[in-house]
Amino acid sequence: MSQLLHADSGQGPGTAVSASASASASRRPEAHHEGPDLRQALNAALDRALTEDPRTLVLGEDVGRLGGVFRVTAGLQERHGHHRVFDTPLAESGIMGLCVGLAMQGWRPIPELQFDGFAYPAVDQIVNQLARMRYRSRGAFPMPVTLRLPSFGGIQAPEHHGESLESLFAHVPGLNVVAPSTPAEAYTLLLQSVRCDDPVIFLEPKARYWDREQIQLPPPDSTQELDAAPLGTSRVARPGRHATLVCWGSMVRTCLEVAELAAEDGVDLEVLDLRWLKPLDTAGLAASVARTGRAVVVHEAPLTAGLGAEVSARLMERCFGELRAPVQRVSGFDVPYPAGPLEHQYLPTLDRILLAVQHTLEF
Amino acid sequence: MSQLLHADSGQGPGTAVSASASASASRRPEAHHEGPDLRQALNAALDRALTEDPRTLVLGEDVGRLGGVFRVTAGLQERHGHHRVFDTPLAESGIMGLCVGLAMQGWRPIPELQFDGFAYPAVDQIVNQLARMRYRSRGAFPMPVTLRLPSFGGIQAPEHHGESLESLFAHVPGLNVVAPSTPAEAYTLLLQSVRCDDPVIFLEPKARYWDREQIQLPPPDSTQELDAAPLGTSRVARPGRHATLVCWGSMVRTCLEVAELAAEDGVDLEVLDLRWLKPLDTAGLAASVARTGRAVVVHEAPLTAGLGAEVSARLMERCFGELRAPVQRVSGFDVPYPAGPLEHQYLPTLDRILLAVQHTLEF
Amino acid sequence: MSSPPRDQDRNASSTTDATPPTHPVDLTGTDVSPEVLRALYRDMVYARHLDDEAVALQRQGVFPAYVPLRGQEAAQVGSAAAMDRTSDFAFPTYREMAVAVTLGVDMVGYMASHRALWHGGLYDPSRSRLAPINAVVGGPVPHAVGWALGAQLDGTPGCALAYFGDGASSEGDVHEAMNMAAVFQAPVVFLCQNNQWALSVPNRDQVAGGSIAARAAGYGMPGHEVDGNDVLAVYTTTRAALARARSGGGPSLIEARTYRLGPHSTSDDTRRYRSEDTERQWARADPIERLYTAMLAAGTVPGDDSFAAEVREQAQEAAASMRAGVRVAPPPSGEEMFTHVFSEPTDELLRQQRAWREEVELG
Amino acid sequence: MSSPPRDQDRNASSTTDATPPTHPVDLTGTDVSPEVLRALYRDMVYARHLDDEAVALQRQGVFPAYVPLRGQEAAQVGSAAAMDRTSDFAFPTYREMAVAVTLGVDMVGYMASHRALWHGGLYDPSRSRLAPINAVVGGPVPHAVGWALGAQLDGTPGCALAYFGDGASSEGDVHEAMNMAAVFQAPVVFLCQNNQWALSVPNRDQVAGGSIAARAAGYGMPGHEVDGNDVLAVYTTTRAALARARSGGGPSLIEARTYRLGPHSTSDDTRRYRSEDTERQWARADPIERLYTAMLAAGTVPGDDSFAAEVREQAQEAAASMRAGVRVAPPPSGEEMFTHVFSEPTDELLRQQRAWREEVELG
Ligand SMILES: Cc1ncc(C[n+]2csc(CCOP(=O)(O)OP(=O)(O)O)c2C)c(N)n1
Ligand SMILES: Cc1ncc(C[n+]2csc(CCOP(=O)(O)OP(=O)(O)O)c2C)c(N)n1
Ligand SMILES: [Mg+2]
Ligand SMILES: [Mg+2]
Repeated sequence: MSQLLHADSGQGPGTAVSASASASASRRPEAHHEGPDLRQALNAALDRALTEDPRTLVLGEDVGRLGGVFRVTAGLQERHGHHRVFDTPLAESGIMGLCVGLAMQGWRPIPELQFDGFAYPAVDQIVNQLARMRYRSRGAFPMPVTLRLPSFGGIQAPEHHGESLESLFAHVPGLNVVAPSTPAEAYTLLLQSVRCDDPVIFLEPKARYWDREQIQLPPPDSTQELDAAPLGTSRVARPGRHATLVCWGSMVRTCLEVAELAAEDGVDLEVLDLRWLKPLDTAGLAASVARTGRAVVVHEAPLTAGLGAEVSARLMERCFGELRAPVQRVSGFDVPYPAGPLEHQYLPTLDRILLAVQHTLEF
Repeated sequence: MSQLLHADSGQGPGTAVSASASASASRRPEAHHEGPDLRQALNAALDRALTEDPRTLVLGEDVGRLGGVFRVTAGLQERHGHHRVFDTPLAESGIMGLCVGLAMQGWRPIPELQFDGFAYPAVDQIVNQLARMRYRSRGAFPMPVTLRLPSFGGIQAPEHHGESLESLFAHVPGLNVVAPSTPAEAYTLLLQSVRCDDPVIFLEPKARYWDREQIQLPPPDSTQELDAAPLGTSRVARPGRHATLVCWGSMVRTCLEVAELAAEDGVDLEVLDLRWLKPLDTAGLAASVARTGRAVVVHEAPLTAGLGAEVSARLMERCFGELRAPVQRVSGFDVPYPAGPLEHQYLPTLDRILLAVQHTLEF
Repeated sequence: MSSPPRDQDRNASSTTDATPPTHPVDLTGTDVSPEVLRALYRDMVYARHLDDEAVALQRQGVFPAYVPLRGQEAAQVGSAAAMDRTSDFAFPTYREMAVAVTLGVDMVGYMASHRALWHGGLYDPSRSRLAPINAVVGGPVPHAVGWALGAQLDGTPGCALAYFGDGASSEGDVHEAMNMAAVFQAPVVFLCQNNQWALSVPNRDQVAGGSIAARAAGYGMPGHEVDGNDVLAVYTTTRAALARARSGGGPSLIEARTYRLGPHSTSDDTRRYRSEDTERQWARADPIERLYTAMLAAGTVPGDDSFAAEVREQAQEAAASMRAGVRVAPPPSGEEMFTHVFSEPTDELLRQQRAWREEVELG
Repeated sequence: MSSPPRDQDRNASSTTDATPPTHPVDLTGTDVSPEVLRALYRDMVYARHLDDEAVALQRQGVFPAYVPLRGQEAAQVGSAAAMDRTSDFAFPTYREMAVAVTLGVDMVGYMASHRALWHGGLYDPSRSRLAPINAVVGGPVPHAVGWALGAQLDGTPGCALAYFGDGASSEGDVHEAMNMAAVFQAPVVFLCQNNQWALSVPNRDQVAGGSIAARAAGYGMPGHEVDGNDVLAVYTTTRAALARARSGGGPSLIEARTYRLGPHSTSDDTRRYRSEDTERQWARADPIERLYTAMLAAGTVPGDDSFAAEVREQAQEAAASMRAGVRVAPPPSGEEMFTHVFSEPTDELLRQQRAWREEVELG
């Protein structure tokens, strides 16, 4: 299948630096011109969370009057008041510390940190405090805090605006970590996270903020049950027989594109959207590989000690006999996230993923 | 080999809360009554580093007059002056930021953060600044900074004093990460780190601080070449034929003890001390597994997204055909590091490692 | 070298300029009732006995380590006694045992942290109005602000009391917390015990400008420096600050100037960094003596020493009962490592728990 | 609800109380030479033109985004002009383009950051005396302290100039840096441009107490509030602070009160959070006009506007040459992703680089 390598050359994942990016997504499997985009889905989920539970709060830098730099929280302050939706000073560690204290008071804060790279200053409060206050207090202080973090790269942004922190957070006992891939997924997973009584790190695929999907978002006062799989369940985004592409967040669309291309060559790829990175759906992973016998895991984060390693290790532990080839990893390189034109040489491209698929199939 | 499971029950790794801990280590393979302990080896290496390069600096909380809470920097201020060895205010992020600035001025700082868990407040300066200042400046500002971090557990200490951060740091492009296991190793690796022109996170196995080794430490003004393998090379701490135990830091002694016990049952285990966790010695790992066909990786950190996953993934990638059993991981559980009596139920025990060896051999 | 770090020109034996205040507490015209004064006295004496007992328990090997508060009884008891125990909430560090005494915390549960049974302690933090023991210097201070903000949002009259030390004042979290509190006008009182030492580092090398209270002005909030060995002064100052906060007047900062008479912890050796002379001088500023002398003079207690004798006896009983309790306190079951991580355990955690159980049963 | 977060009672259209200072710069009795005054004027005009050009380049799609400094020319030029360019060193944020102009930084290299060619910019930071562009709010401030401490240790006369904003003043790093600088008496000047906004958040919700300069007293260092739109005031204040630092007098803090006339970045929409009225009022406080009017009146420049015309022409040329340069500036080779990570590439990185090369050649 070597001709696959050229099928899509030059067309990496779209750069979604402006709201018009979805226009260039017409050839993409999950692209739609109509329906809400991922930001609107998140906004609707927040609106519903604020409506259904008076203990929820939305806070962070510029989330109030501005509605967030990506407008995910737009209109929420007007609708729910300055007490429920408010701006904080510019202090990430303080914001997360504030949330720990609010949760000890019985509130359910939904903080936003403005970009992935600016979660680092808050790591101490997240790891040493938020993740273990329940444990430290032997259950006296649950921490129902959902940290929203615009994440991953692909939008030609400045330094520290294209980072992938899932591996860091997934390693921390006491945290849940999730990364949605589509508007519908974003809506459901965010509500599920907010309703969870434990901390959730919610990684928003910022390069997919402008992706649209033809769905109907429930009104904020909807009392309809959420049609959600249990926390920690993965999703077969595309069934297939020859190999499994394991992915999450922004990379799900990329992997679906890869699968389309591969299909043109008669290669039938399964795309497994992990969604939850902690807890990780070992059973789902094992079931998929039991069907396909081969797996390629794709992520934007650097290779070494990335979450792909965990996926690979679990697959070896669970499916040693079934694996017909070693699990391949396609990831960012072990270099700091680069600027503009180098971004798409750093990120997994369709070509690089296809090459790994080829290696796997030819093994 | 099920009888192995009981051979050492009740004897976990020693609790080295006081300087007398080495006394209880008499039955241990690398235990000695004479010769310098690991702290003295580190102290000698720092003394030599300060002597041989006038641009080196030792700084941190309580490293000056007190000589550090473990006395690793004892006497250095007297010998090298208050300019070269000094106390800082209690501010981990600031300390690491200070070091970035000092390095931009051509200094070679050797900061200490007092305990593993107190590196979290400094993660932003380490990840967003220290690790990428060379990259950001395209080589204009190399960052020869060696961060000493007393690490890992096993000494019945308070919360945040038993953490393993190697996976977090190994994931960060631009950092080197190393964890010595014996006094001789500590001496050599610390000098190697300080001489390296890039940042090194130096994880000191605090539970092994009191381990002694019959070696002669060179005087501080020694000009003798360091007898050191290139940066990033692992070490076969014990050759063996039946399976490889992969480990680093405190767990090396534990694995050597396991190997002794297994040998009593005729099982010949190789113990591979990785030493460098970034760069990871893939070639050394592959060579060992080529000999043994089986591997168990052992670490104190929680399982999920721990560095064991990276070791496992690399072994699958490099040795798929040679692996006669899936790589096993024996690690801390996915729970916050617990207090006192639970510590040795959390840490990999001889029994748990032996059980994994048994599983591997019986696979 | 133009102007070296201050370390250099420091004389190791002259580390503090403050003259210890040895005069009796001034009871003239106080509105504080004799009952309250006697209670303050009693709590200080209890704390002294419990503190001594804890040091003894460490020497006898029951506690791996302990952090004595001797000398700081007035600062802790005076501030905690000012709390409204139905609505307020205190956020301690690791040294606030006398706060716990004042709040009536179960001492066996409190000492469980030092006995290394459970890091946060085994008392009920909600009922006690005392957050779990927190070992991250500066870390809990933003929690207090979040808790206070939560009370404000709820419209309840609760105030938060945030304890921290002179060393902690250097941490970024303390600054972020104070700025946020003042921006939000949150009902929180920042209570700094300046005991002149952060482990081995004196104020001079820690607190630029020399006054922590003076920092308050920069946030537009009141800052009070108070004789921290005068329990009445601490009590009335804290009472006023809490009243102010409760009535919507916003946060304030109190710096209680005191002295840590003992070592930083039982593993510490103060000879390495300060003179016994100063220690002896400060011993003469004993807050317990200073109150008792005044009460005797004012007739608050009978002139025959019977009150002191009675309190001493009760305190000895309390200490003995603490000793008896901690000696027999059972270590928590290893199951607890797993049960407090999440509100509902994940599949992976259950798997690990099962594995742990099997190993325990085998071992 | 007793006392809500301040957000609530805030009127969206009245966000700043300060009256914009529109009076001409006062040149009476100044010791600043006419040459220097004209140079200050020239640098401000250059910066204005380059700024406008950069905004245009963003509109035309050449830059993905840009952060205009319009309105802050005096604060930046005045402070940078006070530096000794042979020995001092400046630490910028992302908005200090006029500082770069003043220091003679190659503008094509500077704009390379906004062109998204290389995050830190492609100018030579060592020769330019300007650290790489830093996008972490507050992050570079401790570097300045470290650099200054390094100069002090070296006995060289260098001073560091640390730029940061009103929003940054909330970050823990800024506090840690100021405290450390004052403890070490390091030769650093903290230059805060209070442009009244941190993205959408006004001083009122950011800076408790309302004055950043007032924070200096808490560290025992001088704090100066200066009219940030008066280039002469900024220049002389900075010059004095640098002279003080150079002669061993320690650090100081300058708060230059100014106003960000443009949007936070080209992606921002100020209508969402502030009134155009205030913007218009501040536009009348144009620092360039204010100097020019004064120079005209004082005869520092000819009365016929020829000087302004000449400078305008040169500035237009500079802008045009920047435009020409950035348009043709080649993107760095992907090789550079790998070559700047370490001083010597690791085997693993070389492997990844080879893989990347092969993929590029295939693709
Ligand atoms: C973030 C952090 N850094 C370092 C430490 C180690 N440490 C424990 S106590 C201490 C000194 C604290 O001094 P201070 O704040 O004055 O409180 P005190 O011990 O005098 O009560 C240090 C450095 C810690 N616990 N947390
Ligand atoms: C640590 C961090 N948090 C958040 C951001 C996102 N961010 C970029 S600029 C900005 C506002 C900064 O305001 P200020 O310090 O006043 O500087 P100004 O933009 O006004 O020049 C924010 C929130 C960041 N870059 N870094
Ligand atoms: Mg102290
Ligand atoms: Mg600003």
